[in-house]
Amino acid sequence: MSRQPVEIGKSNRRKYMYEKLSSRLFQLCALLSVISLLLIVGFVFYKGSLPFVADGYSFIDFIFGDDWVPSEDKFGIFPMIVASIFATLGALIIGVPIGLFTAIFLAEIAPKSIAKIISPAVQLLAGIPSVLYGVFGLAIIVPFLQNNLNLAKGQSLLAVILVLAIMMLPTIVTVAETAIRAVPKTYREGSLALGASQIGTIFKVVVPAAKSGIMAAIVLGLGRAIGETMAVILVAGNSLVIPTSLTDSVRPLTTNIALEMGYAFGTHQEMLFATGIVLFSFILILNFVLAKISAKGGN
Amino acid sequence: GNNNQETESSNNSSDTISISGSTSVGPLAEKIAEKYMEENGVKIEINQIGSSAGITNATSGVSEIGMSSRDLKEEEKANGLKETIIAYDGIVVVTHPSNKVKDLTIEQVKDIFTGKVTNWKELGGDDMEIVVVSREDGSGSRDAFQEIVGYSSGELVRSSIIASGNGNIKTTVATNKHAVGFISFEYIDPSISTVKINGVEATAENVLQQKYSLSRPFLFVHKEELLTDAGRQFIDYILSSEGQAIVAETGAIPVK
Amino acid sequence: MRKFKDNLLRGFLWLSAFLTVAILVMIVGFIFYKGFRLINIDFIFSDYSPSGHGGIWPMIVTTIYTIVISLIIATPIGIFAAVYLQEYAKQGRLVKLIRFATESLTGIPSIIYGLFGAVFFVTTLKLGMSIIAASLTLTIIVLPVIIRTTEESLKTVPHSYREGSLALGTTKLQTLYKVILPSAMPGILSGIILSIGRIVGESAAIFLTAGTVAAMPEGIFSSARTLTVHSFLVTQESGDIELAAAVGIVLIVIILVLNLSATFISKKLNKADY
Amino acid sequence: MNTTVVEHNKAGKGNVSQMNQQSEGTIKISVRDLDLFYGEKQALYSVNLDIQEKEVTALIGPSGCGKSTFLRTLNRMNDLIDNVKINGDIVIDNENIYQTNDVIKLRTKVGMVFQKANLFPMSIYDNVAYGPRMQGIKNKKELNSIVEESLRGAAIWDEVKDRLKTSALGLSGGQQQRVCIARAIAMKPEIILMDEPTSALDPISTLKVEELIENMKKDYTIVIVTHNMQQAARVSDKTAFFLNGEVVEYDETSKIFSLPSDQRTEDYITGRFG
Amino acid sequence: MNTTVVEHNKAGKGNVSQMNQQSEGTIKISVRDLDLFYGEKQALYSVNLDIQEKEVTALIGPSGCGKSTFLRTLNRMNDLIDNVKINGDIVIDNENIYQTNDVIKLRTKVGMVFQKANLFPMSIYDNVAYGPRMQGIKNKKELNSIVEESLRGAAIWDEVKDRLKTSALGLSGGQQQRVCIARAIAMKPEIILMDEPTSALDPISTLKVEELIENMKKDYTIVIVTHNMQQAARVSDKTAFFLNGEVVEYDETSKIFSLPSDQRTEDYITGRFG
Ligand SMILES: Nc1ncnc2c1ncn2[C@@H]1O[C@H](COP(=O)(O)OP(=O)(O)OP(=O)(O)O)[C@@H](O)[C@H]1O
Ligand SMILES: Nc1ncnc2c1ncn2[C@@H]1O[C@H](COP(=O)(O)OP(=O)(O)OP(=O)(O)O)[C@@H](O)[C@H]1O
Ligand SMILES: [Mg+2]
Ligand SMILES: [Mg+2]
Ligand SMILES: O=P([O-])([O-])[O-]
Repeated sequence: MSRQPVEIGKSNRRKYMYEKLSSRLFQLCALLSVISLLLIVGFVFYKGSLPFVADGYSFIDFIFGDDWVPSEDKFGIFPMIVASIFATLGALIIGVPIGLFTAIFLAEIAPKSIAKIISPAVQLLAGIPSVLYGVFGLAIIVPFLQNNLNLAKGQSLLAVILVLAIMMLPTIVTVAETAIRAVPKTYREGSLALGASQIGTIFKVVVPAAKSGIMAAIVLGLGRAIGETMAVILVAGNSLVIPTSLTDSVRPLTTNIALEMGYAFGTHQEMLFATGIVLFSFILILNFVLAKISAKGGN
Repeated sequence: GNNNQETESSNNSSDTISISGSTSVGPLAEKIAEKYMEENGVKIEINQIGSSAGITNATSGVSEIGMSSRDLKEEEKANGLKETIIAYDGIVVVTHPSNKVKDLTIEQVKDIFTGKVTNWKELGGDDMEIVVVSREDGSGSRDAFQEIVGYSSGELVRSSIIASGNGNIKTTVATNKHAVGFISFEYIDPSISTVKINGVEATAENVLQQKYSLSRPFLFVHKEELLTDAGRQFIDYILSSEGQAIVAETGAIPVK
Repeated sequence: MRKFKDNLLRGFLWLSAFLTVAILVMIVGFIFYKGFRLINIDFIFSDYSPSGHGGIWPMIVTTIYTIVISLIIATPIGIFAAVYLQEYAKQGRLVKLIRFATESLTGIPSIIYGLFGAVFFVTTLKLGMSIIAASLTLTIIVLPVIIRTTEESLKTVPHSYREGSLALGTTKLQTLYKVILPSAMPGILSGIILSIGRIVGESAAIFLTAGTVAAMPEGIFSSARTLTVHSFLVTQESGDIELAAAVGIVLIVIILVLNLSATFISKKLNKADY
Repeated sequence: MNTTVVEHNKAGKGNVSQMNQQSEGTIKISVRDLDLFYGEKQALYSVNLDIQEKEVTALIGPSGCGKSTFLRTLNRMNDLIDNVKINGDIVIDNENIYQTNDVIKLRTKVGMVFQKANLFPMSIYDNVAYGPRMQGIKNKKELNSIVEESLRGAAIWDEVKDRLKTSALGLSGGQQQRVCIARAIAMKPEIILMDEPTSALDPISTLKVEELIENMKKDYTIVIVTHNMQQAARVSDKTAFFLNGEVVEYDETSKIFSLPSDQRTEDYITGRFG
Repeated sequence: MNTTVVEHNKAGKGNVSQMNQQSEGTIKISVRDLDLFYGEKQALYSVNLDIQEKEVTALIGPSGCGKSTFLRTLNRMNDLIDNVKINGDIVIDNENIYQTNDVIKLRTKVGMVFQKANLFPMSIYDNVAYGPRMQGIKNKKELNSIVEESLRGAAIWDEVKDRLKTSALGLSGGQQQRVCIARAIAMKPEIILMDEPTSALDPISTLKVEELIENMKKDYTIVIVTHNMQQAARVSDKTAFFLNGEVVEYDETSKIFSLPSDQRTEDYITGRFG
């Protein structure tokens, strides 16, 4: 019996060519996105490291200094780091549960007719420019805090947390809802048939099964909130103090960049890029922690 | 054909003047340009992206003319930029309309912004905390304000609110009865109340008569080799009496 | 006790949904309340004028330009990249790393993307301040969103579909666009809708790359001002919240139309919507 | 051929002597005039059936005749489907299950094993402990013993005892099905519903499950849907033959397989070997 | 009991006369020394098997013995799984299928029906037309006739002819399985692999599929995995008994079921009725 290797059939040759081409194309796209993303990181890192590499500024002073007076060559971002940590954690603590619970509500509990109205409405919320969130914050939230907490100014860490939490809601709800809806029906049936309650089923089976998508929701929601600074500028107060209470006005790292970039020049501008590096590391750590938490939650 | 040509040439050709820079100068420049375009059929693109970005663009050639609301830094001048003062801008101290304090001395203003005075009652107002609102470091208004009032960025009271534009200061002050800040003349409206300095009202007239000291220049900057004839003609137009009349209309102060 | 816990959780679910809806209503209500007085045919369809309020038609056109161009570029690249990561690449360290990097980049403030775009697209690639430079910058901003949401929805497509198709002598590519992508459509769609939101909501990255020229753009190489940049500028510089809100109303309507058409198109693509 | 099988059955179980249905034992489930509609479409027509305690009742019939639908009415799993309308009564232990609000209690009492193994994406242990935990059992020792006992009961303990903490989805189809049974047993239900529990299994696993059913009969009332005539003949005491949503015949299994009184039953049973 | 079944088979098929395997007919598939590893774990051990053209070959054996794995090597579906390593040769029509790059041609020639019906979320028509379309057939008439012919071939035409354009997922399990077969036939393959194609079916559907297999034998070479001994006995000409990844015995079906030469085969077959 002859066992020769076989030529590819003529009619299929073109298919294999397409196959090869397309897989190259897909790879290229993945690379393209990675490259453009790396370019940005490279760009930020290059610009941001200049003051420390070329001009002899101390990185330690930069991180732990608490004076930020660019016109006097003082660049310390410690208060901003603290503010960023508090603001982000606060927003996560408020925004994630509300967002996830809303997603669960829409996917599992709400009558179809209601979900059909709310879901697109929430998606709509994702499209409102952050400036308007900021204006809303400034016109409604800030005076509300000011009057009800008896403060001299409502621009505060708390206002930032509220605005950020509101801004991450649409993304979290939309992505998480999609993920929860994708959980196979058999899981729900299996659980309910064991006499588990609807709520028990949701929290013990459905949500864990949608874990990966829920993580994506949190990461993307957080990204949206951190990435869009315009709203925060309006309600943070942007004071350069280390916050000791929720009512202190603060300047998170992102705001610092957006606030001063328009007028920054030379070292000042490079220091704003350096702020970007710190922010980037901060986000890396945060995502890493989130990934770890979710991995733990799975077991 | 015609349409295509225009599209291709929108960046650098002689019939479009591209200007970018300060968001404070921008509105004024836009208004003058609107009139100028009507009269001369030239196309002028104005981008309000901040003084530094404008200066950078003028240096790199992305724009023909840069707008700045602050003076050029030494390094920037070293790049061969030339500056033209096209107008002056008055700066006014503003408070919440309910605030009883309507007149301050320069000293008092300084005490407020450096945190020596922290309660309005020390200035003859109600017994309430003062909330200072300032612009961001690098802002032209802030540079000028600090220089004239006589304090440095390092002395600015730490807990002051930093707002990123005239509009933001105005909104912040208008919604907080504790607040005090400063804005350009052009943005004065009934939502806030203006404060006299040393008894002098903040008006263009008083600035011109040098009775009111809080003002700063608006600049156009360019590189000689990048400036087109059309660009030069536009600068000349602004400086002409016709152009300066528009400056006055907008609430800014004409260069004499 | 268990009943109590169940009821407590159920209460939270209702409460959260209620809060979300309340916030939604408050924000949209605020925008409409502040802005509706300025809305009229003239405001929407006439040219902008720096003296007096003028219309916002040029900004509407510019906004639509940026959305369309960014999506035309970002959607295929994002989906293909996700397809590569999920269907082609060996699931290993590298893929994990890429994924981690993509995620982390979602958190970079858009102003930094804007600066990057200003240096790279505007100056280095000599595109000038233009709609195309802004759209390319926006493309990079929304890529992670599209990649991640597409990946998640690819994960939920049953393995048996892939097997079933390949066993019929089809190529991976055929399987992909005939079976896998259509099944993944809901997730991809929500990614696109979120991207529209991000594009529309963006201001910092756009004004550094497209500029703020308030005239009707002649083409994609023109410098121009989007609606959001407009509302940003009026908020920041003149503090005219009514105008900013009026622009917001127009934006909300545009987004509504876009979201609905995205849903419609995806249903069409998905021919039979089973 | 037909006769051969029944002969075997008779010999194996010797329950030919039970001649009259409903004449002895306690009635555990009583179904009266049950109609079920999916939207407009009627799937069950006036079903009447009394199911004896601690017996095995088999439901047979061609595909789409309503066996699964009927089975799911017994623990109200049909509640999960939109637009299902039910008329008639189902009484379990003197309680009309469609007049109670406590579906949870009902489902705790009436366990179910699905046709396709549907283990959760958790460890084997967690799968089996799921139900008891939901009942509020937290004690480690107690859980351990429930899990072991249930897995033993489902004749799968030896195969999995060393990998209790690994994912249940890594098991073979047959193993998964038995873990599903263990999961149901762990609830200590009184009634167990099984929807074609062995259709995915090899003969050895099938045999094990059948032995299991035989053993469980001592403690549980079992209702089983099967396509396998021999299986019905081997394991069940009573058999109901469904056709187009109606119960055509319901009687002692031995009777159904030897002397069906309805021509359609006979056609169906002999059709198997046509 | 055992004998009874084989008697039936003998009577039904009358192929007792074929005594020597490989002595007549053409060999369609020739498997030599096939080892297969999932990562470290070996799943097939030196499998040797010659499969005759236009015959039905049944693969039987306990769960996890490697039947599916073996079946999937014949159309290289194992390529989809990471870390699979294969040694040995499989020659189909004188072509070594592991030395060709043209998997598409191979899979077009070797159709497959899976254990779980895996129809795509499209209409019935689109499911069946899927393969031909992917082969480039666009002509409406041609497609229509292929679809009708295939559905008729799979004995499902009458049941679905009025709802060809509705979702295939709305069909009952048995109907879905037959549409899967139709989908495979539509490709006009030469060999059809079936992995427990009737395990989810009721007797009538099973019977229909078995009749189908009987008919298809005229045109196709069929390899079928089944857990159902009777089915193997009824439909196949040759039977291979797998155990722990090895072929323990391979012979005429009649021989395997009446006079297995290996003790383990006998144990397995009789174990069914233990
Ligand atoms: N969710 C549903 N919506 C509408 N019709 C349904 C639904 N579920 C089942 N049906 C229909 O109800 C009838 C009975 O279905 P059921 O699943 O009870 O059949 P079955 O006897 O279990 O069949 P099989 O042996 O194939 O599992 C069928 O005609 C089926 O198409
Ligand atoms: N993807 C895989 N990775 C690792 N091991 C696998 C994989 N698929 C199958 N196996 C193992 O290979 C062996 C053979 O599996 P296979 O699916 O071929 O069995 P089978 O005879 O078809 O069983 P069944 O009758 O239960 O379908 C089993 O031990 C199984 O656990
Ligand atoms: Mg069923
Ligand atoms: Mg198998
Ligand atoms: O925005 P300014 O630079 O004019 O303060």
